[in-house]
Parts: sequence; structure tokens; C-alpha cells
Amino acid sequence: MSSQEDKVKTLSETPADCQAGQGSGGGPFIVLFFIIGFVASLVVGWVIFPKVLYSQKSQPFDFNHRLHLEQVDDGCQSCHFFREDGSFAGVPKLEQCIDCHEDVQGESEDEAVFVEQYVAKEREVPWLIYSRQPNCVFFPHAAHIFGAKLECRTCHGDTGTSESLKPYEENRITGYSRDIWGRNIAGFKSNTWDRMKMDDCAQCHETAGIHDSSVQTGRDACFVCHK
Amino acid sequence: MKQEQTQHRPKRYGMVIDLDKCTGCGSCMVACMAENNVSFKKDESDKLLSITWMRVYKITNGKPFPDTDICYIPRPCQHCAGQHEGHSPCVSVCPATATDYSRETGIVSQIYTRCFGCRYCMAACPYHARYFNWWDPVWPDGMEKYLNPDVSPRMRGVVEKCSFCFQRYQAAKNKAYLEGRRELEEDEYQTACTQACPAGAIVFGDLNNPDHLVHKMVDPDLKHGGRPRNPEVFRLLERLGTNPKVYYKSGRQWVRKAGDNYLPGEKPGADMHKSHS
Amino acid sequence: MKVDRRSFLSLLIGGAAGTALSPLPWKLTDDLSIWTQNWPWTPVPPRGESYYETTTCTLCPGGCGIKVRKIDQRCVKIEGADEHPVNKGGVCILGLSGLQLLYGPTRIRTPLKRVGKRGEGKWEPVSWDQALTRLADKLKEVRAQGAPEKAACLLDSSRGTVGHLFRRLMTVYGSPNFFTMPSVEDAYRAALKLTQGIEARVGFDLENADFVLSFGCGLLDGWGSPVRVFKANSTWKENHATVVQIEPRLSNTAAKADHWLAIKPGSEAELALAMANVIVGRNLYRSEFVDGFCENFQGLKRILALHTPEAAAAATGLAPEVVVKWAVEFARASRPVALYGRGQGRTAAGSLRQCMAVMLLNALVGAVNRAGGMWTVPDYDYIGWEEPELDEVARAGLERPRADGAGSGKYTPASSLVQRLLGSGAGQLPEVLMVARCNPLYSLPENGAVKDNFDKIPFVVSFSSFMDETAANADLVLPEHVYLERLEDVPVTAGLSCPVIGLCQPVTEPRWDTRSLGDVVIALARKIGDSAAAAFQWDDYEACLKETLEDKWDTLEERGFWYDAEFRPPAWEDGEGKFRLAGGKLDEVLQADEIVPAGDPAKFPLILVPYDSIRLAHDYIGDPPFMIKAVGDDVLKGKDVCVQINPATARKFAVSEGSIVQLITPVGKARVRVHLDEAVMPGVLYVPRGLGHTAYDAYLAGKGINVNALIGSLEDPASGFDAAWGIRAKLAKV
Amino acid sequence: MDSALIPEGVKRCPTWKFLLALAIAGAVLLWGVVAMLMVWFKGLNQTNMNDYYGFALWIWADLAFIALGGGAFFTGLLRYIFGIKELKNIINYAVLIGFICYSSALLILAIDIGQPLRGWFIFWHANVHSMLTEVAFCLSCYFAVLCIEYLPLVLENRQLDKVPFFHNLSHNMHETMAVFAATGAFLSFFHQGSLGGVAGVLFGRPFAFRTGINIWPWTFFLFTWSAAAYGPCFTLFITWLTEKITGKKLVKDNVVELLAKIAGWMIITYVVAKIIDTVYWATVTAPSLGFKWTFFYSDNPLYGKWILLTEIVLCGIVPGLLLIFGPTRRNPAARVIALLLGVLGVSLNRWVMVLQVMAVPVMSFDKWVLYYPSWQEVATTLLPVAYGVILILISYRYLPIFPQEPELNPIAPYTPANGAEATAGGQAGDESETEAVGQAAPAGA
Repeated sequence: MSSQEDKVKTLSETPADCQAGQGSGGGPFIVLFFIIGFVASLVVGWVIFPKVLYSQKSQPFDFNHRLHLEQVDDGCQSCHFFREDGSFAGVPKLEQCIDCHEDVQGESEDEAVFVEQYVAKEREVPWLIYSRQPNCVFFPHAAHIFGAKLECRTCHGDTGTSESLKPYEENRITGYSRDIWGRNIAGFKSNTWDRMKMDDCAQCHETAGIHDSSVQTGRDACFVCHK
Repeated sequence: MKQEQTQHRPKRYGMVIDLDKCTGCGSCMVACMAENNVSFKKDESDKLLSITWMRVYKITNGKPFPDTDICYIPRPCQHCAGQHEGHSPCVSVCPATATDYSRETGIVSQIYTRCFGCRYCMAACPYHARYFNWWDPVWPDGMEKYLNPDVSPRMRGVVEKCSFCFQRYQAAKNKAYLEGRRELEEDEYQTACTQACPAGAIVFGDLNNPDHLVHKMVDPDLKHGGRPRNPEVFRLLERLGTNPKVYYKSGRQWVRKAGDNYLPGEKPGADMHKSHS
Repeated sequence: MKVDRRSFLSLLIGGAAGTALSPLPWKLTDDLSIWTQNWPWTPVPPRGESYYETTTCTLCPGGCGIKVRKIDQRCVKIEGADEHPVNKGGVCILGLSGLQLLYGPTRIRTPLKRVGKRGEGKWEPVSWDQALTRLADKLKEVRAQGAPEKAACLLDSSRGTVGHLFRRLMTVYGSPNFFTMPSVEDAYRAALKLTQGIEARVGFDLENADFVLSFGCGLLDGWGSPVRVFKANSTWKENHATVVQIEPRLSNTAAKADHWLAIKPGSEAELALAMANVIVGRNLYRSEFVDGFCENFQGLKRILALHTPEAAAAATGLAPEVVVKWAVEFARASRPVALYGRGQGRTAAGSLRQCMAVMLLNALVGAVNRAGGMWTVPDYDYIGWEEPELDEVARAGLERPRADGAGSGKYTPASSLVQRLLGSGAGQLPEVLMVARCNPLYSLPENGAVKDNFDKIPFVVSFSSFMDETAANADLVLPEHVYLERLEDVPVTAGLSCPVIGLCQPVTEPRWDTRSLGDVVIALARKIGDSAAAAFQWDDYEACLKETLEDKWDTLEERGFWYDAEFRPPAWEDGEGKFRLAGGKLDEVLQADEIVPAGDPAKFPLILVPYDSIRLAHDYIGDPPFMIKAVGDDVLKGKDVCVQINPATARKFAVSEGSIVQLITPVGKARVRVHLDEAVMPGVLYVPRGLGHTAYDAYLAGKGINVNALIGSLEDPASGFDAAWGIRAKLAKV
Repeated sequence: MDSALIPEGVKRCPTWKFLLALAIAGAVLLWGVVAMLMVWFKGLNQTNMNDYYGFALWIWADLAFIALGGGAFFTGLLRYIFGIKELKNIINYAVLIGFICYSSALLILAIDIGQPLRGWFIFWHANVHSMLTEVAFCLSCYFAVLCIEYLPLVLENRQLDKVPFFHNLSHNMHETMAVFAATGAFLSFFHQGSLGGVAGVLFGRPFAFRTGINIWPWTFFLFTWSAAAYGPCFTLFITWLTEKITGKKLVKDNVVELLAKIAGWMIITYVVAKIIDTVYWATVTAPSLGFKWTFFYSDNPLYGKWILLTEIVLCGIVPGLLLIFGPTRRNPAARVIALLLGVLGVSLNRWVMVLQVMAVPVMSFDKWVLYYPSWQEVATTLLPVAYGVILILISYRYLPIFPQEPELNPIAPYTPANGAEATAGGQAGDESETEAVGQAAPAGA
């Protein structure tokens, strides 16, 4: 009520001001204020928001993929292997590492952390998984590797040849790894591995052109990737 | 070459439940709950608020003692194909495409993360096979340990239902891919209820595949929505034209008749399968 | 510059435009919806490697093989083991719910010592050493008084190494008071002894029968080894075998049977004897068996003479022609078999007369030790431990009579009569009672009297894994592992035709500070010391088990079970044995009085009969949440159990569907909900077993009533078994 | 003290009375808001809905509100497309009522879903085959149209109108109103229809299921037609109620009678269609699915055959004839009774098409299930009613809703004689206004 009243008062007491403000004095200011608001909110939305949205976490210790890849015979699958039932083991467990890492290898600090904190204490390493899909997703690596003959790189980029681990960024609201939405806050991507959203799966499936099992969407049926 | 040809032969997964063998023991219900992370509350005696993807109905012939007879009807989601493949009562009404029909398997899916809980599908389903999560699911401390990672637990406010244990299909496909196959053997993909049924009353398989037991038992008329040709086999509410993929078998006339609605004096017969569109 | 309202508005509009052109609102909307998809309070089961481990289910005597699906270290699902001879991949509703017991809130996590009053729920966690010492001290104290018979122990059964370890402990300790919970197998065992003079168990070659005459057996309600019987039933359907169910209520078994004979409750023996009369009278009996291998046929004829179809008609309510018809059909079938054991047959042995009458029917049609018939299966004999050295006290103690009188005098046919130990007619109560794998405080009839007697026992020890009624009222609790955590032999009886020993193997690390019961007994014996310690020289239970099973161990470890598929009962032609049809104790049994339910018919015009449901566990294990969820709303509604009543009876007593009434019997009363059901005989009320728990968790406790609190026990005059199948009752307005 | 905001040429009750009325309606509103928040935070377990009653009171409220709000599009159609000039004197109020009904329906929909934060999926992940999708899209679009239609009215407030921009905006919007009215009518046809389709397409529910044309079941057309027939009844009824409460004549009789006459013909034609539909359903559709039509009315007195009789005769033929027949139409009492019957009839129809559908068992061995709403459901359903009352109170006080009001209720210069009269009249009106806040709620519900 009071603001109503206020308005009434201002409007009725100073009709001249109103006119003036409308006509001359207010004009540039109004535009200026508009621009201030516009620019400020753009900055907030594009720059500050992503910084606030994602928390940065560091891995338990660093890991050199390139170094390991050189040591093994079977490429990525040497460590990230398929189980007999066709399921994908994902990030290796301690028991796979332990063969070589029973004792400290080399002089890196990370190696020391690994052996002392985890190998010695028989604790699994709590890796933060960049490409972790949410619980509602069923992603069959077997179908993609053996069926579609995709390369790991198509989705995981150059992780296999990286020499250190980037910080893990977690969406504070959803708990998802940033790699799912992608680095670009607007959701743009230039490489197939820049994003891991449902749209990306769907896009690839559509390109592959063999799937149209969903009655509703004319694309792949929901249960192909969901559980 | 052969593999190439069979690669896209669509499946029509379905189930036959022998009601004369079914003992109403409830194993299918619990096997389903255990497999599919179905939640439970302290009081589950209000069956209108009790999530049972597989619900065993008890029906009676209505006659007085000692001529009375009872029969149990296990009712999973019927995975209706509808009048034209995929026009299931529920799939057609879901506004957000949270429930879908797959031409490849004939399975009606429900995606809990897509569902926003409007419950239109529940209103549409004459079998009451769909259940709403009125509450947050709560497992007593420690019991969440037995949850199956292949099925995502549902959150409050979404609809859930039987998926024909689709996670088992996914797992079987995984193994097939690893072994360089695309096709699954009959026994590679079986639902939890089928597997558990101590009476062996539930049979599951591909209705399109003449080698599968379901096909042999039903002898489905695939040109007419899979209508059973075996006179002892029937489907629930055949006349609605929902064309379910769950079939029932019974030697008892009154049980078969209870599967559908009939006008007074009307007798169940082959020409009851009327299309309404 | 004057910042007026308009400038401010302009700022806002600019802000809104800028915001709309930034990812903020859109990403935030999306993320909020994703947040709802991943609510932190909704559990996310960790992924991992999936594999199976096989073991044996011990939740009932059925002995099914199960495989437990595991994800890394977690057990996530129980399924039936496909190769197992008992269940061939099937699994029952209780077996499927097992993980809720493993991970459930009713597990006892550590040994407990009572600190409050009995049953008050005040406990002090103690170490295993303290707990065992306390128990050993108590036992030594009793023994020091020269009355070792004052210590008693009560188990679900005496089978297997654990049963025998307990028995051995009692022996070296010097107490004859080793008890097992009643079962229909007791009656069969007694009947075998009387008819064939042998100690053995009864098995049924169900799968090969073509005519099954079931005297109230809940074949599809959990009788015998449930999954095996379910499978047999499906076989009958496929082979067009005839199943006739004789029972006053249309149970699941009756509903699935080809024919249901609704007889008055308690008249089974009359009917069986009348059928025998018809078979004998019409010369339909198999003379090659009766004349060839039976004794005293004439004696039987004399007894049967009184049991005419007309007499049976009066007792059962069936027409005499119906009695004759089914007797004739039964006798004319090629592989008929008659079965005894009311409901699941796990609450009481029942009337020996009735068991005998049914067994005679089998004899008359030659269905004894023949394909599709009743088989005599020798007891498992793999426990070949040396007899322990007994000291003076033990020898003296063992000379003293058992507290229940079983095995002597009129109770000769019985080996254990728990009801006589703890029921209303109890004589001498023990000073120390050890209870394992059973829950007598819940599952014995005359619940009130049992509870009173229990309170009088100075020291009660429970070995339960769960806080059941008995554990809750114990002084000391030494929790054992649940079956998924322990190693143990499971010799299966439960009416199996062939011997099967399952191996219960740990599929998971023990979740709490519990122990294997075998280890507990060995440790206890060591604590008692002297001759007791000397009799338990094994390093631990595992060593004992391996040594005991010797040649079978490798098979057990490899396959998870040992199975004698080739087993056939000895053919009569090959042996000396005879089947006695009458004479002596047999006559006494056959001519014993019919069991009549307690209560004055004038005051209590109705009869209450408890019934068994496969969806309600009522032994040692209470219904886990999944099972109680599967219970229909015509059985349990809210907190009220439904009493099944025929609509005609309901009209007569002016009660209607859903009304809440008092169910009153001579021994108790309870609040129940009326459920009208044409499936039950007029004048008879039915209440399920398995509800009305006061212990366990909030998913089970406080729901419905324990029907054992409403029924009394009736001693079978021929054996001392509890033979009560019901009690007189009435309904009253609340 | 708020006199500067009150339109010129009309008189309004004292501020304290206005505030009191607001407070009473506000209390009901607050109650509803509490219930709404409970539902949002605790979930739909706060309702008495269950797995058999997935749709219940709220969906009925949605359907009923939208049917009753149908006066807006239909009056708009008549006014702007068919050019019936007289109706400009009631179109404002029709728009306001429509605005209230539609905003309420949207709010209830937002409460009714299990996952409100995912509500936008209906647009983003739309399944175009679903009637509910059609409802959501058309409803939202039409609500936008209603906002556009309501906005000029707001801008006509005495003070706002002084702002040249607003004045011009309002004026220009008035010019283009025909376009919006046409859009509104078009959208309304689809969402009113698709609301009918919501039940009619349920081929698993023989009580609701109707055959039809192409993808549209007959209920699609029946719902549109009935909204057009009964919506104006509600507009007229609320207008009458407002007149009673304020104690003033606000709309001239010829306007009211004209709209009432049109409504009468619409009702009669609707009832004819409804009878044909019912007969066809009862004799052809239902029997072909194995149901005798009487079965659907066989279990309990709530869902008895009285419903058909009431819907078709008492709330269909009777009000239709009363409104068509000149003498009864001109008789205020008969007219109001007819309007009220119409309002009840369409509400009953919507109730049946939601709740009876859920009550009837389909599987032969299933049971009839009845339902009653929880207080939270009732409160959240009354929330929009209270909100509607408040919006009407404010709009009536500060906006020139009724163009004919100054003419019908001239404010004469003060003389002792007419001053006393005016005051007395005003007071009487004011009193009834404050009282009627309480009355309006049940009337609207």
C-alpha cells in the first residue's frame, strides 16, 4: 500500500518533472543504467556464475597416463579392461596396480603418496572420475568398443596421453563432474569429447544411423542408455 | 552374413504365466522387489499406496462354500503394444516422453529422471501397473547395502513400473558384444520373477521367435496384435485393444473369463477381439 | 546524476536482458532439475564387479541351494541355484528376502548382558570372552550342585554338526535335557518306529506320484521343502496327476488341487480310516504288498470295521458316497500317495493316530518304498565322533529322567516334547536354558503359559542373530552369524526322497561381532573344562566340520552340496523287514480318542484354527520387510489381522466385513478385523500364524496378533505330542 | 486515503472495509499457501491421492476452473470477431475472471506434479502425442494472451493512465485486441478440447474413452463447446454476485440478457451433442469393450445414475431453456438460477470425467475405490479462489472494470437528500461486500 501511495504522491506532485525526465534529462541516464545493468549481468552470467557453480577438487595424487601407456602392451584396456561378463571395470582397483607398485618406483612425490597412503594401507584410491555418468545412465562400453568399434579418444579425448591430472570440477548443485556439461558454460563444443551429455550420445547415435527404435522420439529408445 | 541379417530383427519380449501352476506364493513379487530396488514402508497394507511392480491379485469365482475357487493372477507391467505398435495407453499420454516404447524389444520403458510426476500414465493404465513415489524411499540403516547398482533407485515424486528387468537385457547384450555377438540366447535374458518362480509358472522370451517357449505356448497371431491362438491362453482386458505382451494360461473357464469384461449373457469367444478405432 | 525510480527500473531491465542472454538462468534451471534427479538423500548403489557365490539357505528346513549375487563386497540379490537337487533354480519368498535379514536393523551386533528387567530391552554389550565365561560359570555352578540335568538346551533340530555338538556338550555335561522344536517329522519318525521298527525318516517321491491324497498338508503353503513341493506340483500339472486336498479351508493348496474335500476340522483320521475301510472292504488293496510284506492284516481289519463311510460321513460332513468314491480312486491310481502334516507341519507333530491312519493308507495301496510313494530314508550317519568320556556327575545326570518324560512310559514314541517342558503342564523347569535357532517364546502354542514359565527359569541364554522375542527375554545373548556369514553342514530332511547335504558357506564377511555357533559350543566346552573340554578337541568348528565330513568335504566344497541321486529305499523283496499294520502300541494309537478342541461349545460356539501362509514366516525367522509387504490386505490391514470367517457365520453373529471385534478363546483374547471369505467353512475362524510379533523391527512388530496366544495345547494321548489344531472361540464386540 | 487510485466517477467503500475484506480473503489464501508449501516440501504424500487416484481433486479443479474461465475466450470471440458491440460492457470482467481461472489452473498444475522443479520438461521434452502437452502449451499461450488482454485494463488505472507511455500502450493494445481475441479463441479451442481429450483418449478406461475424429475424441469437442456454453454463465453469475455484494447495478440488463441468451443456445446445443455422445457411448462404445453402461453407475450412491440426470436435465436442459425462453431469461431470479445450475453442471461434468474415471474398476477382479481429499488438497484448491477474490477486490476498486458503472450509478453533487441516500446505499453495499468475501469462496468453489 505504501509504495502505491508513494507513487501516487510523486506522480501527482511533480508532473513537470515527469515530463522533463521523460523528455531530456532522463534519457541518457536511462540508457546508461540499462547498459550498466546489461553488462553487469552478462559478466555475472558468463564469468562469475561458472566460477561459483563449480567447486575445484584435486585428485588424491597426480597420475601420468602417458608414462603408463608406454609400459603396457594392450593400450587403454590394459588397465581399463572388460570383465568376462562384458561389463567395463573402469578405473583400476588397487590390486591391479599393486603388482608394480608394491614398492616405491622412481622419485616422484605422488608415487610416494600412493605407496605409503594406499598400497601400504590397502586402501582403494578415491579417484574423482571426470567422465562419471549419473546413476540413471547405463553406458555399455562393450557396445561402443566391440560393437561400434569406437576409439576411447572419441569420448575421453587425450586423457590417455596426458601427463598429469587436471583438477576435478564438481557442479555444486548437481554433483556432476564438469566434463559432463563441458568446459564451455554455454554448452558449445568443438570436439566429440568436449561434452558427455545425453544430446551428445543421441547425436552420435543418429549419425550412426542405425537406431530408430523409439516410438516416441524416432531415435534410440530411452532404455538403450537409461536404467 | 547371417549375423548381419538377424541384427535388426525386432524382438517382442513377452511373458506367459501359467495360472494353474502359479501357487500365489509371492516369490515373483519379492524377486522383483529385490532385483529392482523397490522401496518399502513401515505399513504396506494399504495396497493403493504400495509399490509392487509385480502384484499378485487373488481372484475368486464368487461361489459360496464349498464351491468357491480362487486363483492368483501375477500382474507385471503388461508392456502393451496398443493398436499400432507403440500406442500403449501410457506411452501415448506421457507429456514429457518419460515413458517410451521400443520397437527393438517391445518393452515400455520408464525413465525416472525424466518423469516429473504428472501421473497421467497412471490414470491411463487399466492394469494399475504404474506406481507413484508418494514418499522419499527410505532404507533402514544398512539395508541400502543390498541395492542393485544396475537399477537406479527412484526419488520421490516420480512414477515407476516393471521394466521386464531391462537391466538384465543390457547385461546380456554387454556379454554378447564382448563375445562378438548381437543376438541373445533365450536363457540369457530372463526376468527376475521368471527366474525365481518356484513353480516354474512364468515363461519369458521373444514372441517373435518361433523357437522360444513363449511363442510355442501362445502361438501369437502377430498380424493381429499378437492375439493368442492357443485357446487356453488369454490376455487381460483383450477387448480394450491394449495388446499386452503378458499372456496368461489356464484350463479353468472362469479364470479365463475373469481376464476380461463381458456383458451379461455374453460368452468369451474369438470374435471378442474387436478393434475400436 | 539523480538515480530516480526510472533509472533503477532501467537498470533492472538491462540486468534482466543481460541475464537472459547469459547461461545463468538456463543452466540454473537445468541444474536444479538435475539436482532433483540426484537428491543426496536417495541412495546410489555403488557399481562394481558382479559375481555369484553359492551357499545353502537355512531359513527353513527346506535346504535350498542359493546363489548370492555380489557387487564387489556387497551382497545384492539372492537367487536359486540352478543345479541344486532340491530347488533346481527356484527360490521361495523368504529365501529371496534373506539380504534384508543380513543387513537389517534387527541384527544383534555384539554379545549382550541384560542389565534391566527381563524383556525391558536394557543391555550392556560385553566381549565374547566375558559372555562365554559368564555362561560357563553358570553351567559349572549348576553342575557343582550335582544337578547337571538342570541345564537344558533347545534347538530347532538335532541335525548336522551343530546339533550334534550341542548334544555332545549336554552329554559330557550330564544333562539328558536336549530339546528340539516340534515338527511333523517327529510323528512320522514315531510312526515308522511303530510300523517298521526302524529309526529313520520319511521321504516322499512326490514327483513320481500320480494321485496325491493330502490330509491338510499345505503343499503349496510351505509344507516340506517348499520349493521342491512347488516344483512337484507343476510336474503333477504337466503329467495330469490328480491332487486331492482334504481341509476345511480353501488354502492355496486346496485351490490348486484338482479336488478339494472340505471336511470338518480335526476329522482327518476318521476319514483316512474310513477310506482304509473301503479299500479293504472292496478288496482294492495291493495284495502283493499287504499279503507279502505286512503283518497283522487281520488286526487292522478288526479295527477298521468300526470306521465305516457312514461313521466318517458324520465326522467329516462329507457324504458317504464321496468317502467311498475317493477311497476307490485313490486305490485304483497307479502310483498313489497319501500325505500327513497339517499346514507347513512345522509347529507341532500333531496326532500320531492321524499320522498312522494316513500311513496305513499308503501301506494298503503299497505305496511304501515304491516309486511315487512314501520312502523310508536312513538318517544321515556321517557324524562318527568317538563317544566322549563321561565323568561321574555326567553319568549320574544322564541317568535322571528327562524333564519332559519323552522316550519313556506313555511318551515312548517321542524324543522331545518342548510343550511339556515349557507349556502349561510343565513339570520341572531347568535352571539354565540355552536357546538356539528357534523362538519358543513366540512360536509355541499357549504363548501366555510359555511366557510365564520362561520367566521362572533363572538363567536363559539366546544364541539368536536377531532380537527376537526369546532373545529379548534372555539374560545373556551370544549372537551367532547369520547363514550368509557362516560355514556349516545342512543335512536336509523335510520329506526329501533322496539324501542331500547342503553346505552353508560364508558369502560375506561377518557384519557384526558375531560368531559361528559351532565355535561358540567348542569355546564353551573349553571354558567349562575337564571332561567337557576333553570331548571337544577340535581346533575350531571348521576343523571339526572338515574332519566330520571327510570324504564328502571335497564334493561339498566344489558343488555346494552332496547328493545321493541314486538312492532308492530297500525293496521289500530283498529284506527281512515287515510292515506292521496293527497290534500292541499300534492298536492303542489307532484306537486313541479323537483330539477335540478345548473349550465349552455352549460358551464358545465357533472354532478357531490357525493357518500357515507361505508369505508369513512363523518359525525362528520373522517376516522381513519384503515379505510383509507381499502379505495381502485380506490378511493384514494396518495393525489389524483379518480373521477369515464365512459370510453365513458372519451373518449369524452379526459381524460384517472390516468390523473390528474381540476374538475370545478359553486361553486368551485379541482384537481382530473381520474378513468375510467364502473360502472357509461356516463355523470355523481362521487366523494366520506369523503375525503379532513384539520383537523385531518396526516393519514387523506390533502388526496383528500372535495366534499362539489364543490357542492352547492338547496332548496326544498316544505319544504326548502337541496335537492341538484349534480351539473353541467366540466373537465379541470391542 | 487511496482515493487517488479509484477510477473517476465511481464510489468505493471505505478503506477499512476494503482492507478487512482483503484480510479475510488473505487468511484463506495464507492457509492455502501453507498447504502448498507443505506439498512442495514434503511431497504429494500430503494428499489423499493414491496409485488408483493419480488424478483427483486438483485435476478436477483445473478442469473446472478452465471451463468456468471459458467466458473470457468466448465473450472475446463474440465481441471482437463477431463484433457484438454490447458485450464490451462485460468483456473486461470476463477477461479478469478468465485471467484468475487460468492463473489458478497453472498454479494448481504446478502443485500437482511430483517434481515441480522438472515441470518445464513438459515444454522442453514435449511428447506431442500427449493431450497434456497440448494442454500445457495452449494453456500457457492463452494465459499469455489473457495477460495481454488484462494489461490494458490495468493501465487504465487513473494514475497509471497519466503516464503517457502506458496511456499509449493501453490505447494501442486496445486497437489490436481483435488479434489477441482471435488468437485466444483459437488457443482455447485447442486447450479446452485437449482437456476433454485428456480423459477421452484413455482407451484403457472405458468410462472415459470416446471415439472421435482422427486423434480427437468426442470429449474434445464437447469440452470446448461446454466451456463456451457454461463459461459465460460463470461470468454472468459472478457479475450478478458482484452486483449483489456492491449493491450496485454494474452491467445493463440488455448486455446480460444478450450474453445469457447466447449461453442458453450454446447450452442447449451442447446438451444435444452430449446426449448423442452419451447414447453412443452407452450403446456402442462401452458394450464393445464388455461393459454395460449401468455398470459404471452401479457401485455406490455417489456415482449413481443421478449424475447423468443432473448433468443432462437439471444442469443442461433446464438452464438452457430458462435462458432461451425470453420471460425466464428476463426474470432475474430465474436467470440466476439458470446460471448457477449451469456452473454446477459443468463442474459436475468435469468431476465425473476425472474422479469417476478413477473410481470405476476396469479389470473384472478389481475393486471400486472412492477417495476424499486431504485438507491440504482442499486448502490448495481454495487458495486460487481466495486469490481470485482478492484480485477482483483490487481490480474492482482501482480499475474501470465496468464501463457502464458511472452511468448506472451517478455520483450526484452532495445534497442532504441524495447524500443520505447514497451513503445508505453505499453502506449497504459495503456491508455486503465484507460479508460476501466469506460467501464468495464457497460460491466460487
